[in-house]
This record gives sequence, structure tokens and C-alpha cells, in this order.
Amino acid sequence: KTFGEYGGQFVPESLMPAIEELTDAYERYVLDNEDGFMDEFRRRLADFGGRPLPLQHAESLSERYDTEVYLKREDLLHGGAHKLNNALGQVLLAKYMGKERIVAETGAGQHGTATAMAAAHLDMPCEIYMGETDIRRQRPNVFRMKINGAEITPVTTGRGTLKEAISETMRDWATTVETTHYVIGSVVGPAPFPRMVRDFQAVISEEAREQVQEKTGRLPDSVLACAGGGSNTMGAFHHFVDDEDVSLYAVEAGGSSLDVDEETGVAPNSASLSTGEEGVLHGARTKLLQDSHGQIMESHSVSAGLDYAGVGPELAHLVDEGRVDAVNVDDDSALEAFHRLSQDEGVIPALETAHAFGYLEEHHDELGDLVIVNVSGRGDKDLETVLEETEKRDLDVAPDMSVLRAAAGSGGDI
Amino acid sequence: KTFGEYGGQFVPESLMPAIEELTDAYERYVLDNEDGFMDEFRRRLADFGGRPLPLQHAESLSERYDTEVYLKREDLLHGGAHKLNNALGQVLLAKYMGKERIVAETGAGQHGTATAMAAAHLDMPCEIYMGETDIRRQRPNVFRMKINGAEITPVTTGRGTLKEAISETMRDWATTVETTHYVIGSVVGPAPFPRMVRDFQAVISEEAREQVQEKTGRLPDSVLACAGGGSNTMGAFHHFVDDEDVSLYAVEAGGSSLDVDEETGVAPNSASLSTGEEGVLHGARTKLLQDSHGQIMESHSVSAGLDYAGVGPELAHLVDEGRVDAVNVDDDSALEAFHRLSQDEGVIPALETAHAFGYLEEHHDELGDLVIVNVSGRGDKDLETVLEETEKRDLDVAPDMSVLRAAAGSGGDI
Amino acid sequence: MGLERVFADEPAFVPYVAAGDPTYEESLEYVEALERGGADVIELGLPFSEPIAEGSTIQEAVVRSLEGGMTPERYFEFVEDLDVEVPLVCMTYYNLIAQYTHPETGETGPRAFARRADEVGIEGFVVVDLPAEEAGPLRAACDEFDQDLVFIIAPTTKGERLERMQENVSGYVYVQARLGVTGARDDVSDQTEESLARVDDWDVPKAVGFGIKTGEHAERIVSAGADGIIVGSALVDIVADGADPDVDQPFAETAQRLEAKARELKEGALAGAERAAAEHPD
Amino acid sequence: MGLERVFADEPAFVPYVAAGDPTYEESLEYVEALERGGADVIELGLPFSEPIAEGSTIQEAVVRSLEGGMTPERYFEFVEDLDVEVPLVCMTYYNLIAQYTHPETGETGPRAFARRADEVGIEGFVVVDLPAEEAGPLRAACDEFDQDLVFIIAPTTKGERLERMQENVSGYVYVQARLGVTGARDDVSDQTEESLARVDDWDVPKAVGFGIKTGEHAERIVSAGADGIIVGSALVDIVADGADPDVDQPFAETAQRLEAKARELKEGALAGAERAAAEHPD
Repeated sequence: KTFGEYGGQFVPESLMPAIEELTDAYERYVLDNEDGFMDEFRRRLADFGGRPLPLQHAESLSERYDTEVYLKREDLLHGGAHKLNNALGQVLLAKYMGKERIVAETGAGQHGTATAMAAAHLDMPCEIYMGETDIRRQRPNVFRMKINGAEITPVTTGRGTLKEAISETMRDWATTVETTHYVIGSVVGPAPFPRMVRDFQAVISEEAREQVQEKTGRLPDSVLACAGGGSNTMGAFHHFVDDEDVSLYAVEAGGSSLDVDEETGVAPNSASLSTGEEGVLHGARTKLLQDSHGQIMESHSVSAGLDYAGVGPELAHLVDEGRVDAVNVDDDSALEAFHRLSQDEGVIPALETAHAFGYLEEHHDELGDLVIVNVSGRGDKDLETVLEETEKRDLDVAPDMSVLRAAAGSGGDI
Repeated sequence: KTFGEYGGQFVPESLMPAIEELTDAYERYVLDNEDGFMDEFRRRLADFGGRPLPLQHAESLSERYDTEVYLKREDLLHGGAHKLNNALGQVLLAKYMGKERIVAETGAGQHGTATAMAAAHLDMPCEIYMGETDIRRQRPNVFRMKINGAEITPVTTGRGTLKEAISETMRDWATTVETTHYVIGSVVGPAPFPRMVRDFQAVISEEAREQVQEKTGRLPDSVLACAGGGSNTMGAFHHFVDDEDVSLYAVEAGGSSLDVDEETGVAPNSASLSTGEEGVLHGARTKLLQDSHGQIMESHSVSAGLDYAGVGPELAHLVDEGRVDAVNVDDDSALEAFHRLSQDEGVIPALETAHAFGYLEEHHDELGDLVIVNVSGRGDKDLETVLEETEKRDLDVAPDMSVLRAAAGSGGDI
Repeated sequence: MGLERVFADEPAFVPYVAAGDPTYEESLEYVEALERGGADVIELGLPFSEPIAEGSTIQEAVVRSLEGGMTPERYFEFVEDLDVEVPLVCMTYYNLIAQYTHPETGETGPRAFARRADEVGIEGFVVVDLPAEEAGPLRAACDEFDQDLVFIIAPTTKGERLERMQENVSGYVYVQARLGVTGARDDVSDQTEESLARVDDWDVPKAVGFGIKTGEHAERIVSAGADGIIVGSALVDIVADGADPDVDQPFAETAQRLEAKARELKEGALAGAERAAAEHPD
Repeated sequence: MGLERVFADEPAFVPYVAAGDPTYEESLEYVEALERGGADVIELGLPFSEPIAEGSTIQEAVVRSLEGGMTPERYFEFVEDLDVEVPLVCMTYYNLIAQYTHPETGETGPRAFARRADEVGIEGFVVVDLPAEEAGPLRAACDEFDQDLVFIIAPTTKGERLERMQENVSGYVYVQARLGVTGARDDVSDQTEESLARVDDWDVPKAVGFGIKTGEHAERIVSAGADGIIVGSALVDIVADGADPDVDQPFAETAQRLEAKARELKEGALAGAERAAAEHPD
């Protein structure tokens, strides 16, 4: 249940039986492949999700950095991000467990859309909690969830963002736990979630490890992945953890600054691994952005998907052990990396993903001769944010957007 | 150069030398794999594009129709539609030919985004012509092209849509033909484009034919694909053309009606194969929507990507020969099919693609026991259109969108 | 002995309010009003920024209190400033306990928290997100400082887990009347009797909470066999009215309404005990 | 013999306008003004909805004409209504020819189109999107009705293609002065001499077009060896001014400006011929 001192099951008593039931199901179906669960999961990941996904040699970046750079293309997964690996696994597991309904929360909407897709695919009723503010900010993702037949319940408490949505989903689950499975979207939450989500996402590193050896005859010197909650991170790292010569970099959102403002409870970053303190949140002991009293701080990042005050307990443990390097890059660097990958490689990354490339830009000479970067998702969802944030800044690599402004001026509004 | 009486090379003299140069390059690199062109193309389609793509058994639809339905998942190709197969092929070919620059036109933006991605990937300067009206309507795609580093040149003549953009691109090419390759986006235009684009897209049916035999031990009874210009259609059909027992259905956009208004020059559909007359447009003899004088009509469809007054000459020929059935479904039926596939299978199709599923719904009992439908692209790009068009109609299968309206009302304006 | 004592003679009324809601000063008065109304133990909430197990009523109380500057240290001062005789139980979430630093010893964590609580006279804890399995360190600290650790048992709590909790519980057991989160309801769950049956052989008093709103609810719950009733949201609703600029309810009236509601609930509980005695004479 | 005759004695001035631009009546007058100004052959545009080889000037002329109700049949009426002596060449796109139905015989296609053109006195054709390779049926019809089929040779036309066109061409060859689309330019391309050199041994007159705007351009082109000059956009610009509500140019003034521009160009061409004779006396 724990990873060193991290992890555990800090949840209200009413959820504990469900957690125990899930633990049992996880052990039987996921670990022991009972009733061929894992076979069906892998078949659906292939047929519905499009796996295996390529490990692409990035020609321009390799030349730029004089380092062989390979991209693990999770952006090509159905739905546009690694999120489906987990959502499909959990919705399928819920079916095996005889559950009749799925709930999930979503902030940026990526986990919500993946869950809605998986639920539609497996014919499972699905309700997604989402903060009212996020509903406004992530309209296309809300639309996709509705189109897939999910219920969307707006959460109006607090600031109307991810943390309120998580609380609201916990409340739903506490009420409906006997018939409902809560699809947690990252390697967070009470055991067995962190381990289970990691196992569903580990297909990333399982494929990448095989592919890199096939293409280059060796293991990489470094693997880079962005880290918010940490599911793409653990997915990209898991099968390399035992390869001691492979350096693993979890790249967090440095936001606008690593300093925090205790007074207002605001951390202008989401760098829980780099700057957080041990604490208990959403069911697990892990590293958190919290004030000196233990109240959780409001995190910030240009990338909504990294904007979370906690991080997966296993990742916190691996950082403490020295197996994973916790690093971070700021908003500016992520935006520049977004533009660079788009222009030089023809791959528009999610803003989350762009953080990993920002670190590559800044530290490529420390990463060895062969680097894998996990392209955790595509950036279509981030276009409006990027437009807005790019215009605020003076970036070297940003394209000239006057065509769009002219068109918008003459009446366009998507 | 022709397909029966269709095809040919009806272009201004200044372009003929380029057409001849291209014909030579097509024969050497594509047909004869000179310098390993096709090997490199296939390697890049795999690593950059994500091929092979799954042939997915559609469980809900199979049950609904009591027919085994398989989905060829081109929506999972990098960029979100089959368009990259061709764009990558042509940009790579331009590189082999020593060209220094790419031009292309785009209407809905799908071909433009694919070309911009391919050009970024292969480090080739790229200029995309796009009607001013389309720039306003397809803002996210414009953004994606800019983000990939393409120049976008707005076309302000006429209605500012696809046909003006095509004319403008032809003009650019006529001026710069010695150094520039024009990446035509469908199986249209002067020879060798129709054959060459088909060859690049034929990977769809090459994979599907192998996959369906692997999964079911037999060939399908029917293959369905939507048809605008016809590139996904020919791609999905090509390797089945010699299989005489496999019925091939090209599903056109019936729009709001199959009738035309000669007076105003408007056809409220894009059903060139079903209702068009032989004529010469954009370099080839084919079936066209034209008035009795030979002026081209304004076509219409709820799906921007099918909204074209012509169609590939090979497809026109195969229809005349009786090898391909030209059928069509109207806007309403396409919208319903869009919602049905999204809700029942967890796959949000492009509105273009939805036409094929509309035909499946209406005629499933005539299609045999094993049907392949080509999912030519994903529907993320169509969300706003679908919202708008769905609200105008009283559709059985449409989700309740009040959450979105509420959020929009409180200030959202993506 | 610990909190068991207050359940010994008659059914106990256990109200919950969040400390510092809506302000430090008002909240002091409100707690005292509850005592005047008949409270036997008071569960005093120490607000946490992520109250995942609360319904909207208590969630908003937590926000009001935090915005008023409530911190764990200030909470302990609040307890010291309180002029009440009844025992106090601190209800909170585990992270505030795990993070706590004792202002004098500099010690951190559960033992530091329990020590400081003991210094201000707190007799027990309810930690919403701390199941028995994770409670070891806090349980040890409670033993050291002679405090009670109250566990909540849910309708879903069964089998081994029930046994594990029975071993760890002290003071009283908080019997959750229905699934879900805190919040006043118009009906009282039928699950109550079944839930009570599952802890029938426990040697601690059984206090039932979740959804109790009226004296009549209280009577039914106690007549069903409860040793006490826990009421939060129905009281916090009154505090919320007082804090709401749209509701014309002066401070004094809020305190009076709280006292009256407390009395209604306590009397309902007493009536329930009489009814139980009449129906099942020993 | 055909259109060759007009190039025999002096350099020919070949203006282009779109029939029916901006209205049927005005257009008749404009064509006649061009004749008065010295036109030797008139290339009269039959507008097609997709003018892929035209720059914006002629593109807009096409739109004006189509909006005025121009059709192929009306075009032939227009030609009948014209009161001019100079030969007329029909300039259009192939689809209008392929789709044409003869109003009396009911025949369709190139032969029907050529027959009808012959009936109204049209002597030749320039079909912008009809390369020699696809011209078989129209070439045959032209032979039958004793009409000329003019081909455009581009700066990129070389080798075998040049030979094929030489075999098919009649009347005159349209030498495209530079790559690109139609449109008046301030400079005249240096490619002209090189282009003329490529057709030096052809036995048809060489008329140069694309970008000629002034009498001075005309002079340079002719002195470089051209047998005639083709001018479209510089004339259509004047028609466009007349059609533009923002430009105050009454109908009569438009006709006068066209005539004057025509005269300037014709005189430039004549001056070019004199210069050529002076520089390279036979």
C-alpha cells in the first residue's frame, strides 16, 4: 500500500470497503490476469486506442542538441493523450467488478474526455464532475464529453476548479460507492490507485524500452516526462526503473516562480516534487504544496493539466531515493518549447508535454547521447491558451499570428 | 493519364512542364521506389504518422445492425485524419525532386494542417492559401498551421472559400513552378495527381484488407467511405477493387436536398458522383456539379470537407463501370450518425466520416454480414459546427447541451 | 475514564460547529450557546482546505472560518478562550495533524498535536480521513495523553474492518447513519437500526450522525438504540444564516436560535430514551 | 488564310476584354472603342466561373460579366451584335466548350461550339486550360470550320512539348512573357527575347502577352522581335474603373480612355517595329 513512507489509504471510512474491494479486484484482474482481464485490456488498447504507438526519431532536435532524441508518441493515442491507457483500464475493471456506473473528475478535461470515451466504448453510464470555471475554460473538452454521452455536473463551490471537482467526486462516490467506481485520473489517491494507474500506464515504457533497443541496440541515457499528478511520468519510467544507468527526469511546472506566498496561500507553480513538503492529500501521503499549517496551496501553471498541488506517492518516493531527478522549467520555457517542437518536428505537443522539451532545451548537454522524451499528449486543446500566453510575451520562436487576429477582427470567434 | 474517359491534364501551358516533371518523379520514386523513396515514405508514415492503424470491431454497431461492423481508424493518424498519408508522401517527393518550397490550398483546413505538419517534419518552407471566410470558420486549424510554422495567405476574392483558394494556389504555382511543388489534397487535379494521391492513400486498404482477413478469415462484403474529392474513398477502396465480391460504397454529401437551383448556381449538396455531369475542372475531366452552360455550381454540405463541386476522376470512372456504388445521405442523417458513433462507440468522427455511418444506418440490411467503414478523420474540428447544427434540428440521438450553454452564458467564449 | 462518561446516564447530544465560523468572537458565543442548549460533548471543527467528506453546508463553514484567519494554533487559543464545561472533541483532517509543529517543543506530527490539544483540554479526536489502518501514530499519542480516538463506522463497514476498529476505538463510536457526506436531511435513514446492530456488542457508546435535523429525528434515532446523536449541518445552517448579508439575523438572534435548536435536539433525544424504555423495559 | 493575315504588314495590337463586362450594352461599346483605337484582332473573353489562370483584374471582370447574366449563348449573340470589322478570337476555358449544346442541331461539345462560333464569325480560339495534348477534338473542329487554334507557350515550355505545339498551332502563337498569371506590370520581362528565340523558326506570327501595360512596353516587345502584342489587364483596369461606383468615370469617358489606351499601345507597337527595322535592317 505504500512506497517507502508515501502512499497509504487516508480516506473516509465509508470509502474504505470500496477501496478494499478495488484492491482485491486489482490483485485478481490486473496482477493475476483473472478471466483474461489484462488480455482484453491490451486487445482494446490496440484496437480502440491504437497501440502500439511509435517511438519516433526526432531529426531536427537530434541535430539541434547533438544528441539522439526519440519521441514516445502518446499524443497519437485515441483521445489525444496518454490518459486513455488508464481510463480504459479502470472502466474495464469496473465492468469486471460488476459496477453499474462510473464517476470521474476533470480539471483540464483530458482525463474526463478519456473516461467518457472509454465509458461510451464499454457502454457504461458515466458522470464527470468539473468546476464551473474549468467548464468555461475548456469548452471543447466539455463538448467532447457530452458528445460521448457523459453527464457533466458543474461544481460551483470555491473557485470552481479541479480541487473542488475532486472533493465533489469523492462526495458522490461516498454516497454511491456500492454501485459506482471512481476513475481516478492519475497515480494519486489511496492505494491501490497509484499502483494500479501506474500499471495501466506502464505500457508506455514497456513499448518504449523495447522500441529503443530495436532501433538503437541499447537503452537510453535519459528518459524525460512532464510531471503533474505523474501518470505519464510513472508510465514512461516504470520499466526503466530497474535499469540503473538510465537517468529519469520528472519535469514539473515551475510556473512563473518557485517562491510561494504563504499569506494568500498561493504557489505560482506546481512543483510539488521540487519544492513540496510531505503531507496527506486526497487519500495518500505524498509531497504537497502546502503552507506551514498544512493547508493546501493554490497551485499555478500555464498548463492546466500540471496544475495540481500534489503528486503521485511512488514518484515522491523515487525522488527521495534518488532514482528520479525532480526538475522543473517555467511557463516561458514551456511555451517556447511548445513552439519549437511544433515548428521543427511537426508535432504540436500539449502544454504539459512542452515542459519536458523545455528541460531538454536547457539541459541537453547533461542528458547523455540518447534521450527519450514522452510526448504525453497533443496540443490541439491548448491552442487558445497558447495564443493568449504567447501574445503576453516576447518569445523568440513564436509564429506571427496576425492572420488570426485579422480574421478574428472581421467577426470570427471560432 | 486517364481512367476511361476521365482524368487528363487540363492545365495552363505554364504548368505543363511541372506536370511532366512530376509525372517522371512519380514513376521513378513512387512506382519504382528509386533511391528507396517508398521505403522512406513507409518508415515515416509509421514513425511520424503512427501507422499501421487499427481495424476495430465496433461492438455496439455490430449488435445494432446484426452485421459485423469494423472501423478502419484513420482518425488515429497524426493530425487526426487520413490527410497526412498524402501530404507526407508529396512533401517527401518534393524533397526528392529538389523543390525548395511547398504550396497548398485548404478549405476546411484538414489538408492544410496535414501539409503544414509534414512540411515542418521535413523542414520544407510551406505556404497555404485559404479563403478569408474559411479562415474565420476554421480558426483552430489556422492556428495549428501557423503553430507548425506555415505561412497562411488569406484569399479575399469571391466568397473567400475553397474554390477561390484553389485558383489562387494555381496562380502561385504558375508563377513559382520551377522551385515549388503544389501539394494537391485529394485524388483530383491533372494527372499524375489522382493516381499518385491514391497510391499514397492506398495504405488504408492495404492494411484493412490484411487486417480483416487476419481477424475474420475472410474479405468483407462491403466497404464504405465518405466521398468529397475522394482521397479517403480511393484509399479505402483501392486494394479491394479487384475483389469482385466486395461491394464498394462511396457515400456523398446529400446536403439538404439533391435538387439544384440553376438560377442562382447553387447545389445544396456535394453529390457530384450521384448527380453531377461530366466536365472539366481543376485540370481533369470528371463528374461535376455544373449548370447547363458548364459553369461550376456552388456546392453545400454540413461538412466542410465534402463541400466540393468535383470528384476524383478514377472514382467517377469506377462508378460508371459499376464497380463502385455512388450513394448519398443528407445533413440530418450525417449529424445523427455523428452522435450515434460518439455515444455508442466512443469514437467522435469527422462530419465527413459521419456520412458513411449515416448510410450504414439507413441501408445496413443491404450490406452483407461483414462491413468495413473507413473512419477518415476525427471530429474534434467539427464540435462548434455540430453544436450549431444540432441546435437547429430535432435529432433523436443528440445529447443535451445545456451545460455548455450555461457556461457560455456566464462568460465563456472560446 | 474518557468520553464514555457523558453517555452513561442519558442519551448524549453531540453538536458540531466549525471553530471560528464566521468569526472568532461570534464562534466563541455560539459554542457557549450550544452548551446552554444542552450539549453533552462538542465536536469542534478545525477547518481543512480540502474537506472531501463534507456536504456543502459544512464546506462553506470551513471556507468562512479559513477566510477569518483560522489556523491550528489559533484553534487551540480558541479552545482556551472558550468558557464551557462540557468535553470537547477536535474534528479535523489528518494533514493538519501530520503537519503540526508544537510551538514550544518544536516537535511535529500526531504526538505534538495531541500534546498541544491536551494542554488546552481537548479530550478526543475525530479524524475524517484517518481509517483505523493508518491511525497507529495518533492512537499511540492519544494513549499517552489519555485522549479518545473516535472512529466513524459507515453502513459499508463490515467484517474484519469492523473488528479492527473495535480494537482501536475509544470514547464513543460515530455511527454514520447513511452513505454520503455530512448534511441535514428531511428523513432519517432506515439504515440506522441496521448500523447500530453491527456495533451492538461494542463496549463503547454509540453516537449516530449524518442527516439528523430535528428533535423528532433525534427521538427516533435514540429510540432505535443510539446512545447519542451527532448533529452538525442543522446547526451550521443557523450559523450560515447569521453570516449571510442577505438574511436579516442579528448576532444575538443566531445565538438564541442555536441554543433553541440544541434544546430541541437534546429533548428529542431524551424523549427517545423514554420511548425506548417504555417499548423495551429492562 | 486565317489570322496570320493581320500580322503580315505591321505589328498587330491584340486587346483582350471580357464580353459583357460590366454590362452587355457597355461592353459592346468598349469593344468597338478598341477597334477605333487600332485593334487588329480582338480576344474576346467568354467568362468561366473558375478562371484559374487569371490575375485579380480579369478575375473580377469575369465575375462582373457572369453577374450580368453572360452565358455561352448570350456570348454568341453579343458577337453578332458587335459592329466591328477586325477578326475576333474567343478566349475561354475548356469546360464551356465541352458542355456546349448547339441550339439548333442539339449537338454537344467542341464541334458544336466551333460551329456556332463560325456562324457568328469568330475566327479562332485561345483555350487557357487546353494544352496541345488534350486539344484533339477542338483542333479537328477548327480544321472543319476553318478556324485557328491559338496556343500559349510559356517560359517553361521546352523540348518535345514545343514541337508538339508547333504542329498544332495556327493563326498565331501566344508567347507568354513571364511565368504567372495575367496582369499588368510596371516592368516587362527580360524573358521575352529568350521566349521569342524558342519559337524563332515557327511559321506563325508571334504575339507576346502577359504584363504589357504601356506604349513603351509595346515598343520594347516589338523591337525585341514580336509580331504583335496582346494586352488584357491594362484595358480591363479601365473597364473596372468605369464599373466602380467609387470612381467617378462616366461611361463615355471609359470608352474614350479605352480608345486612347488602345491607340497608345498600337503606336508603341508601330514604333517598336521602326526601331527594329533601324537596328536590324534587312
